[in-house]
Order: sequence, then structure tokens, then C-alpha cells
Amino acid sequence: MSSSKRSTVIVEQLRKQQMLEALSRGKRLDGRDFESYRNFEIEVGIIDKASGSAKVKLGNTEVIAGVKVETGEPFEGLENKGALIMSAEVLPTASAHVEPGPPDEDAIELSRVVDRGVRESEMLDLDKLVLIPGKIVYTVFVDCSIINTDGNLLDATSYAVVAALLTSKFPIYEIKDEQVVDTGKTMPPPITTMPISITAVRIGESVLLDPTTEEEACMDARITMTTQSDGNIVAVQKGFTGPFSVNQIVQFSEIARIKGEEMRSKIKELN
Amino acid sequence: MSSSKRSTVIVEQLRKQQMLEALSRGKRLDGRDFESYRNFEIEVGIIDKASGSAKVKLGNTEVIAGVKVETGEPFEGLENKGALIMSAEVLPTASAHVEPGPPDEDAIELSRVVDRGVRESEMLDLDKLVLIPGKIVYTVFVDCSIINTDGNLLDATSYAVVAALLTSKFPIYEIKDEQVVDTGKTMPPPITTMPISITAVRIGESVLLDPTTEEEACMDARITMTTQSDGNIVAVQKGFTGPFSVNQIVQFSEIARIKGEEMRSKIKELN
Amino acid sequence: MSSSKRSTVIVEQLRKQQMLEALSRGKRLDGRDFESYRNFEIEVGIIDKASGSAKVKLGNTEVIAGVKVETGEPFEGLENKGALIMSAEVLPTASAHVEPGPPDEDAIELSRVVDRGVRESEMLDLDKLVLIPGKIVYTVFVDCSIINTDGNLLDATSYAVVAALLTSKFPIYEIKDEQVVDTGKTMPPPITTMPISITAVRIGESVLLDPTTEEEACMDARITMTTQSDGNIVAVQKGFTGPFSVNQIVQFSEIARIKGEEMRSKIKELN
Amino acid sequence: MKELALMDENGKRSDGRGIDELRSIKITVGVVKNADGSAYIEFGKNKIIVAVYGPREVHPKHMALPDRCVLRCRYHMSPFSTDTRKNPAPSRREVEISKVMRESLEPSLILSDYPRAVIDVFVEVLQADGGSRCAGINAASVALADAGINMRDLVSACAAGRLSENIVLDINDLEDKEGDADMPVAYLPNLEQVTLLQLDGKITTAQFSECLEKAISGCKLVYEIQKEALMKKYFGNEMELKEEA
Amino acid sequence: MKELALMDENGKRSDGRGIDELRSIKITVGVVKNADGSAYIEFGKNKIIVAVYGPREVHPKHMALPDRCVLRCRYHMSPFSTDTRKNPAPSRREVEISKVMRESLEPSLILSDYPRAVIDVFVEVLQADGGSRCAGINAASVALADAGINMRDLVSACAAGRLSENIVLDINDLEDKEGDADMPVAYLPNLEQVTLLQLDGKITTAQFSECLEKAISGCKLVYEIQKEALMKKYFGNEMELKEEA
Amino acid sequence: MKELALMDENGKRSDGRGIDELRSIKITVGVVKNADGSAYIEFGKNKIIVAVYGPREVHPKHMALPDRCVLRCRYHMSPFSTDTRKNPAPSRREVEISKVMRESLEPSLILSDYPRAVIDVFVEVLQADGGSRCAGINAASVALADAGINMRDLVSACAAGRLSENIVLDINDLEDKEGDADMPVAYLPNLEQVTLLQLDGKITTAQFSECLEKAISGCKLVYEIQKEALMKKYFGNEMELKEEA
Repeated sequence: MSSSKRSTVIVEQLRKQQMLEALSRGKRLDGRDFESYRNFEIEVGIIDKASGSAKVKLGNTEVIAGVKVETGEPFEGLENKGALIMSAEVLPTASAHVEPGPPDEDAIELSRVVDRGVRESEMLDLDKLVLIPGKIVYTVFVDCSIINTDGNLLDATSYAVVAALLTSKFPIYEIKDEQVVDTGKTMPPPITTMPISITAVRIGESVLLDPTTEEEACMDARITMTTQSDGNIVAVQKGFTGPFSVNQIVQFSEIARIKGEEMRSKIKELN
Repeated sequence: MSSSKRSTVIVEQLRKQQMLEALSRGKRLDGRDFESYRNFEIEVGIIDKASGSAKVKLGNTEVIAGVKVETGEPFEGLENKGALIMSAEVLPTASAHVEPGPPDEDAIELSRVVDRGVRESEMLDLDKLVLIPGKIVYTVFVDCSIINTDGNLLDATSYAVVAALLTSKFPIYEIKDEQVVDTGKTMPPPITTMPISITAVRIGESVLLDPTTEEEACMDARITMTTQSDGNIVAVQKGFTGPFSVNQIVQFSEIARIKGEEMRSKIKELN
Repeated sequence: MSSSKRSTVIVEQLRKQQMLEALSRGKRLDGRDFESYRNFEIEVGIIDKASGSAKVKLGNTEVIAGVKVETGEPFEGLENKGALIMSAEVLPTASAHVEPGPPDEDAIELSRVVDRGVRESEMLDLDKLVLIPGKIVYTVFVDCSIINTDGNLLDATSYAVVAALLTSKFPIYEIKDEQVVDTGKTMPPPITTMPISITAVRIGESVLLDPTTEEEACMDARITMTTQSDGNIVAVQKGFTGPFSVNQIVQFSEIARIKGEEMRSKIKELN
Repeated sequence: MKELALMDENGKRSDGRGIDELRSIKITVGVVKNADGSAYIEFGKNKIIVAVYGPREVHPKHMALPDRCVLRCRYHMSPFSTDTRKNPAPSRREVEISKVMRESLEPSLILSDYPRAVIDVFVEVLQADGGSRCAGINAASVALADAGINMRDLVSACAAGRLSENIVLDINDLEDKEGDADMPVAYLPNLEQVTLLQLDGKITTAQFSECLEKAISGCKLVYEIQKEALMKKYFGNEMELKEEA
Repeated sequence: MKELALMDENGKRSDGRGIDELRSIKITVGVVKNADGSAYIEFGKNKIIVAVYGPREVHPKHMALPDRCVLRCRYHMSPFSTDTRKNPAPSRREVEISKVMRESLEPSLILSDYPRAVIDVFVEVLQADGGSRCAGINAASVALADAGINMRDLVSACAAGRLSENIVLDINDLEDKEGDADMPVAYLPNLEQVTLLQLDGKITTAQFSECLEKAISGCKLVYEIQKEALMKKYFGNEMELKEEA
Repeated sequence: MKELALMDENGKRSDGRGIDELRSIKITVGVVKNADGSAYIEFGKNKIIVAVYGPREVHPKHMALPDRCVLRCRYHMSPFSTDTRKNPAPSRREVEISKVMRESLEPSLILSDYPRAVIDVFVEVLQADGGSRCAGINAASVALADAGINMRDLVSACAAGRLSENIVLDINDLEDKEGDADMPVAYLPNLEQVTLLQLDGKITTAQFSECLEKAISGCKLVYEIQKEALMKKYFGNEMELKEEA
């Protein structure tokens, strides 16, 4: 059951007023302008035991994504496609407010929205990950561990997943006598496009990209939009309890496309 | 672990006294005599996606049963029979006192007693629901959602299950090359009899059929008896923390048979 | 998540002082000297439905172990070995401080340390419990129910497991037409050695074998060492929050070997 | 090939509707006797029942908020609601929908009027078709009104989507699975605010705006049906009198 | 064919018993050292241990009842108790039996004597045969007496059932599985009240009464064994003295 | 055959190390921004991050201890940390390691300095090699120091083990699986006390002492690396100045 929450960080009235005042002057508390992302680092291949991995730092937010490739049965209704399974855990290391345990609704929403971007863009060509149609397919696990939180988990996780997949080496499996054999060789994954999410929050009338924890604590509403390499939109998620006007959404969709293209180039470069 | 409960509805002393007084004059608070059931409606076929379904209203108690038919492995020890699986959930819609979550002991008892009536009467001839003996059989799920509670969930659920099964159309599966194939055709289920449960509560020395929530809040003990079409008894369950005398039980067994026959005719008519 | 505990039994300061005083005079509260075990009884074959069983009483500590033998798939990475699965439950009967529910960290540690002694000593020759290499093997469940606790659950459970395995009769399974068939005959299990654990606690500078609940409530640290028939050590586990000196550990290792041999003879006799 | 199935040469969709046509919608208010407010909706083949309990005391008490009411929402599918039997344990999908549903309803409610209390919204999908979250929001908002909760506006929800080159209103199950994009939207018609927005599928920026506008036009149609259902319950007799007059 | 297996031409049952014969029953009182009361029962092949803790403080405190004692009961099967290994997690069957067992014991106890407290009854089935719930109730009632809980009467339990045309006493495992009906009953012998009654199988109304009477006659036999077990613990020496005298 | 793989004729191990050689170890302090203390360790192929939160208030409050601080510890493996994907739910192995890890850290801390508070130690294994519990303890102790918790000593941990006739230091993954015994040890170097000791495998009493001594010698080597890492964080500039001078 979903329930209204106390703010995860108690925002002192003073601090919130300060923020609104700064925003009214077009400035954020950390000095960025509304459409700037924080510093951004990606390191790939950090987990040798994974088929692919990436660590993303977005300001102080830090996420690791790892890709594991196994074989298994296809999903019901998707018998001729490889299986893609994503999860995200906000580790209790990540902030003083995380309890260890199974993922809560925020972590579930997080992994489902990231999943949607990858799945709907068909970033991975799952048709190419079938060994025996209807029976044995590649199973691709993408698991994310959030190590430190400072806002905008969604984009940080999304970039880590994309970078980990892009730089993966998938094991090549073969079927011999109806048995799966790991050939010991690897191949690049069948990548078709690069989905990039862009997230903004609305605080009063201001719409800010890449919010920090402090900004999320003051937010009225959140929106995430994922575009693929050709600029088409593949996933949108409005979050939190406040509304957006149609105008705000349409304007944001343009920003998300442009900014997405910018981030896409950066991630390509970093790899 | 089973634990004594607070009464689910706090009965004011006054109201309970009022009830005992009325009962001493042979009358119930809603005007019924002791052996009368409340108004009773059944609607069948309400869920197109189910193989069978029924909604029962018994006074203000409202239950939906849905039948789903799939194929699967038989149960251990019952290799040559179809598998019948029942569940019941008291939805949180049903009253201010229900918490969402996995079924508690009351819901488990409910579904197990309803199940016992269907299973012991052999209402469904499970011998006829085998595809490959010992390997693949029909799996019949009967799931019940209780939407509103006003007492006597057991009978309402039991009638919903019987009506849903009676009016089901089972898919016809065939085995081709050791694989299950859905032929797209349907058949009536192999029905042999109609189990009907009758429930009473004892309040002081009075034994009342078809109790309301208010009456259950005052009850000392509960008893349910299920008979099949030929009048034989197939399941009995005493419930709650008070005892019955042998005499009360034997008298009730006669009432359950007669009243069961009456309800059986009503349900047949309604279909 | 593992958490510091309140003492399970609240030790009155007086009682603890009394214990330290007695220990300083080389005596325990129940009169034993430091290296003595309590009275010790084993009864085997008490559960007819199990392939093997044993009840151990060690003072007032009472444990039942039961062995069940089935067939199943081997563990990943151990394709050519039978599967051995151990569990232990401290029943809520066992003391006023046990809550019913899934095993807590103490019960998990208990069963894992007992398991380690059996597994590392290769007491059961799992290579001999294979039916179709890589596909079907014997699965040996050893489940322990702790009925009453008075300290040193670890040794009591360990002895119960050893006695139950030693006196088991395993069903003989055969493969016919790729199907498992129970021949109805039995065989003795493939036993190679007898692992025996010895447990001590340190209270102040005293190291006592076979502690009671009262002594465990005063302990600074605990250590368990398991030796096999040839005197070699196969498992060690330091427990609780206090440290040991290297000297204490080395001295204890000698005691565990000698005492282990003594207990081994006793268990052999009893069978 | 795919497009042929979803839209014929006359612009008719697989279920016979035109591009801008809603499925048939029927809302009944006050269907769960014990609840403080309730509604039943049939939206295409969706059959959904919503019960509202509250405002009432929060248990456990430390969940209460000093300055406003807690809103809780459960979206749940009955095991018989789907083509293949659904396991009754809550899926990750149900957890996410419960969350976005709660968030889409919250802006419509004046929660500061009920400090330290809780309002529970239980959404039970008896039969699921495409768009069950929108249908559920529509029924939930009516049920909240039926419970007499102070509101700024009703929440009306409807999806639009893309079938090949066409942006169409109110995606059904088949169109959701076989179509190119699905965008559920919830809207406060008087306040002109969007409280739910999701998308999966592929769509250009231009189509995105068109799709959003279309979904909102659908919300406005739904709004009328919601109001009518409430009128019927509360002024049913008067309405009949007027019709007679 | 089936009847032949369960009853021979001389009216002997598969385990050699006559129609009205109980399996062998052995009850020992005070077997769990730490418990406030305890009992061990062998009832046919059933081997069951029961420990009672309480009356004691309730945790969490809000579970307490102001006017009487809470009774809690857990029926649990050890993994090695059954033919095939039992998963240790509680099954739906164990949940139901815990409930009917608690309800069958509650009328025998004067719970108003211990307001705000709790009594816990833990029933562990070490080996299961037909009739484990009856055997468990018998041991539990003795363990409650051993714990010194104020009681109106002991609860005695026994099943009867139908094997073809015969109503027989105390159904065993094979008879439960292959027989035609099984009816476990718990009874307060002095108060003449039935506190547990279940049935599964097929039976006429006439056979139902006969079966109930037979089960109660079994309860009365069990009652004597329960009393004897308690006497042996509490007056063991005196009894021996008398025998010697 | 087995020995050949684990140790060659020149006394070199499968990864090229000698008998008394540690794998390469790298510790970085203060890597998790939000934590009160943190450390990252690479120990062979182990990659482990530890965050410490506290001393802070306990929730729920009844968990608090009146005379000292509660220490909590979670050892957890990321799903991608192992050769085959690890299910994220905590395994029995993780539960045991969380426990022995907590117990190995507790003697180093002056918990009586923080009555009624809690300290949480979260150990996340990003990549697992043999000896992850030792590596985790080393990082955890440094993270506790980084959090400014009052300590008697650092805890240093290292395993030794037996490969055929040789007792070797710091068992790696392959040696753990194929070797003959593995003994993880944690040690307070200044207080000369053992706070973790486990063993699995086969070993004589004589080898046991040798193995224990060898593990402790490893702990002492690790201790220097731990201190250096802390120095680098807290006196990094001074150290560089000295080097320059």
C-alpha cells in the first residue's frame, strides 16, 4: 500500500525560504543555473566478475550497475526474446534515512522507470538473444546498487545502466545435444540505441534539472523523460504529489531532448 | 500462531442486551426468525476473462468467485487427478477492520472450509481432468474476493464458488507431441453434485442461521455444515471459542440438511 | 542485520559475583569442574518415519535430530555429490525467551557450525550418493528441533546429528527408464568418520566446557572446535563479543581433541 | 501488417471505435455498503471497485502527520482479473501503480483539513483491460467525493497513444500490447493541471504534445461522466423529476 | 477392494483394532524443564510434545485484553514428522489447526482470572499419524493443568469416522486417507460440551449422530488416561504407597 | 594433482604469491559522502565499501540499552559480486557473517561511551574473492575510526590456511575452494586478542597453532596498511609536506 511520506529530509522553513528566494533570482543554492547538471563521472569495467559494470557519480550521488548474463527460460508471452531483468537497491550506506530490507516503492519505481527506458527503446535487441526459440534464451540481469544519495537517483542509475550495457561483453553460449555450453568466448551485446533520461523538479514556478536531495526535499513535483539516440521519447514518468501544467510539460519535453543529446555525447566520450 | 481476538466490532453492552432480549422473544434485530436467511442474489458470468464467475449478495455481504483453468503437474500422491486450488481474500474494501496483506487465520479457515465442501463432495470429478496421467493435469483455480462483509462469509463464499463452478466453461486442452495445446473449444466442467453449506451461530441458548456481523459480534459459537445433493453431509466446522451441546449439534444437522436442500433449489433456479 | 543483544537471561549482579567467586576457587555453581560435561543421554530411532533420528539430553538441554532421505538435483558446482541440507529450529517450547518464527541469527549460526563439522569431516561420503551424475542425487535432510535449552545447544545438536546419521538406514533408490524408483530396501549410510564438537566459554580468566544457560549469561566469549575420529580439527567457531588470547585458544585446541575423543567413545557406546 | 490489425482503411480501430472515441464507460456510486465512499466503474472491459475509508485515526499512531492527512492507496488485481491467473501477492507493477495513483489523487484533496488522520483508498481490479490505472483513478476520485472528502476538483484520467501514424484516444488492451506508445494521463479539469503522466513506447516530441492534448480531451469527456454519476446518486430523484417535467 | 484393506471379515481393522478400540495412548506430564507446564503424548504413532508458558506479560502490550487473558496456540510439525520431509514454514493446514485447537481449549480455561496476561501453548508434532490434532489437544489440556491454570474441566479429544458401513473409533493415518469420513471431536466430559467438531468425508445424517456419539465415547476413555497421567505426576508417590499397601 | 595447481615446485602459489605473502591491499578512507565514517578496500579481487552511521538514536526505542551503545552490522553482497548472479535476499551465509563480523568489531569499541545510542555498520561487497569477511572487517574498523567512535584498538583481519603440507597466508578464492583448510582470524594488534576465529577444512592440532600464528602475522601486516590509510586521510597534507622537506 502506498502512503504519504514525511519529507525524507526535514527542511527547515528558513532553508526553504532561502531556496525560493534564490530561485526567484534564477539561481540555485549550489550556484548552478536551472538547466545545468552537476559534475558527472563514469568509470566502466570496475567489476571483473560481471559481464559489464559502471560506476556513475552525479554530484555526490553514486551508483554502481552490474550486468550478469546467464541462460534460462523466456518470459511467458515473449517466448522468442531474451529475458532482461532489472533491479535497484538503495543501499543502507547511501544515507542516514535508508533501512536495509527489500526495495520500497521508491526503489521499485526507480528500477521500473530505468527498465522502461531500456526496454521501450529496444536498446538491447532481445530478438538476438535466443538459443532455442521458446525454450532457452539469454537472461540478462542488470542490478544497481546505490551507494550514496544526493538527489536524482533516477538519472544516475539510468546512466550507469546504459554505460554498463554499452561496455559489456556477453558470453557466447551454444547449444550442443540440447544442452547449453559456455564457449568461453564473448561478444559485444546487440545494442541498437542509447536511451538517456533527463529529470527535473518543479519548486514553485521554477523547473530545475538534476535536483539535489535538498532540492527534492522542497519539490512540488518531479518529471523524468527518456529519449533514444534519434531524439524520440521512449519513457515518461511524473512523480511526487504536485501537478504540472501542460505548458511546463511540453517545454520540458523539448529540454529533455536537447539535454539528452548532450548527455548522450558525454557518455559516449567517457567510454 | 493463533491468538484470542478483541471482538472485531465493539458491541455496546446495551446493544447486546437488546439482542438477547429480542432473541428471548424469538425475534432477531432485523426481524428475521431464527431459521431464515437474508435476501439472496446471484449473478453469474460477470468476469469474461474467467472460465466461470459469480457474484453473491447475502444481505449486505458480497462475494465474487472466479474460476481459472490452466494445466500443470498433479499434486504429490494425487497423480491421476486434476488439481483444485482455492483461495479467499477478504478485501480491504470489505470493512473498516480489514488490513491489506496475506490472508489471516480467519481467511485461511474460510477458504479451507469452502474447499472441503467442494473437495469431499467430489463436486468436480477430478478423475476426468487428467491429460497425461502422473504428469499433466487440469489445474482449476477458484479464487474468492470478499467485497463487503456483513456476516456469514462462509455461506456467501461457498455459494459463489458453487455457482461459478456450475456455470463454468472449461477450455479443452489436448496433448500433441507431448505438448499441451489449447483447442480454443470449451466444455462444461464434470459436475457430480452440489455442495451447500449452512451456517448457524449460538447466542446464549438461541441458534440462528445466517448471522449478520452484529450477531457474530455477540456469538458464543459458530457451526457450519455442508451437504451434497443427496442430503449426505460432507463437511462440518465448529468455529469460535464457545461450545455446543450434543443436542444442539444433532438438531442443527437436521436443519442443515433441510435448509441446504432449499438453498440448493434457489441456486439452481437462479442459474 | 546483526544487532547487539540484551542478555537473554538477566543476570543479577549478585549471582554473577557468586559465579566469579566460585570460579576463582575452581568450582562451578553446579559443582562440576571446568572440564566436565554434564550428564548425557542419547536415544536413537525414536522417529519411525525418519530414516534416522536421535534425541540427546545434555543436562537439561534437549535436542531431537531427524534424517530424511529423498532424491533431487545436485547443488550447482557440486554436480557429482549427494546433497546434504541441515536446519535447526529452537522451538518456542524451549524457553520463555523464544519467539516462534523463522530461525534467527543464533539458530542459523548453530546449524551452520554443526553443518560445517559434518561437511568438512566428510562424515557422509557424498560421492557415493549419486544416481545420475549431474542430474539426480540423494538429498539428505538433517533437521534439528531444540525442545529445551539449558546452554551448549551447539554440542547437543551436533551429537544428535552425528548419532542420527550413524544409526540411519538410507532407502536404496534405483534409476529405471530415467525415473527414480524406491526399491523399498535400505542400506547403511556411507559413513567415514565421527566429527565431535567441544564447546567452551570464557568467564573472566576461566575457561569452562559445556556451559549452562546461567554460565552463558555470564560469558565473555565462546569457542567451539570439532575434531574427527583421527583427532584432526575440521571446524572452529569463536562466538560472542569478547576476545580470546592466543594462548587460551591453543590450550583449548588440545582439550577439544582429548575431550572429543572421550565423547566419541561415549556416543559409540550408546549406539 | 501490424497496423492493419489495429486500424482499418476507414480509420476504425480493432474494436470498431474511431480515433477520438472513448470505450463505453459506466460509473455507479455508493456500491460498497460498509465504506465511507465507494464507486464501481466499467471502462471498456475494465471492472473496478473502489472503497474509501476515512478520514479516520492512523494506526500505528507515529505514522500520523501533524499538519495534514495521510493518504494511502492500494491498487490490487483479483486473481481472476487477467487472462492468466494472477498470483495474489502484490507485484512490482501493482506497487508502482499504487504509488502513481496516490500521487495523482493527492493534489485534488484538501488534506490539511484533516490533520493527524488517514484516508484509505482501496482499488480492486475485478477484470483488467488496457488502462486500468486510469479507470481506477476515475472511480477513486468519485469514491473520495462520495466519502465527502474536501476536494479542489475531481481527478479525471484517460490514456492516449500512438498506433503507427495515428494518435488515438483511450488505448485498449490489444492496442497497449501491439501499439507503439501508451500515455496515461490524469487531469484536474477545472485547475488545468496534470497529476499523472506516464509513457512507454516510442513517440516524437511533436507527437508527444499531440498525444498529451488528446489524453486531456479524453479526461474532459470522462469528467462529465463522473459528475453525472455523482449527480445521479445525490440528486437522482430531482433529475428524474426534471426529466418528467 | 478398499473396504477389504481397512476392515477384515472379523471386524478387525488394518492395525488389528476392533471398531471401538483406541490406539495405544501414553501421556507423560512435566517433560519440558523450562516450561510452566508440559506434556508428551504418544497416540498411536503420533508423538507430540506440548509446552505451556504463562500466564505472563503480553508483548507487545497493546495485545493485552483488559478483562481476560489472551490465549495463543501454535500447532507445528517438525520437518521429520511426516513421510515426506515437511517444509518448516507454517502451512495453511497448520494455521487452521492452530486456530481450532485454540478455540477447543479456550472454553475449558477461566481466562478472566488472568486479565492483561497471555498463556502460550506450543504444540510440536515430532511424528504425525492420523488424529494429530486430537492428540495435540489432549496433551495441551494436560500441560495447561500442569501449568496450574484455572480450569473448568480437562478437554479430551478423539476422532471417529466411517469405513464403508461401519462407524469406527479413532481413525488412524491409513483410515484417514482411504476411509470415507473423519470427524475429530473435543469434549469437556464433566460439562458435556463439544469444543471441537470438524468433519470431512461423506456421511448420512443418521451416521453423523452415531459418529458424534462414538467420538465422545472415545473422549471419555481418553479423559481417564489424562487424569491418570496427572495423578501420576502429582501423587505418584502416594499411588505407589497405596499399591504397596 | 590438486597440489600442483595450488602451489608450484618453487613454492609459488597459483596467483604467483609466496607462502607468507598477502594479496595486494588498498584502503581509501571517507568514500561515502553521507556517512559518518566510511572506507573502501580492495583486498585481492575483493572490492568492499563500508559505511558507518552513528552513534545515533535507536529506532524502535525499546531496542536501546541503558548502559551502552547497540552495535549493528550488515554484511551484504551485491547481485553482481559473484561468479553466478547472487539473489539480493540475504542468505544464511550472509546472516552468519554479519554476526561474526559484529562480534569481531565489538571488543574494539568503547560502547559504554554512548549509552542508549546505536552504531550501524553497513558492509557492501561489490566484488567477492576469498576472504571477503576479513577484508570487510578491515574496512569496517577503519570506517569506525573515520566516524570518530572511541576505540581501544583497530581490528585487523586476515586468513591463513592449509594447502597440502603448507600453511600459507591469506587464502584466495581458488585456494578456499580447492585447498584443505581456511582459517579467518581477526585480531587486536595492541591488545593481542583474537576477536574472530573460524575454521573449515582439515588440520592437525600442530598445524592449527601454526596457522593461527600465521594468520596473526598477516593481521599485523594489515594493521600497518589500515593505519597508513587513516594517516593519509587525516594528515595527508602533512605527510606530503614531510616528504617534500
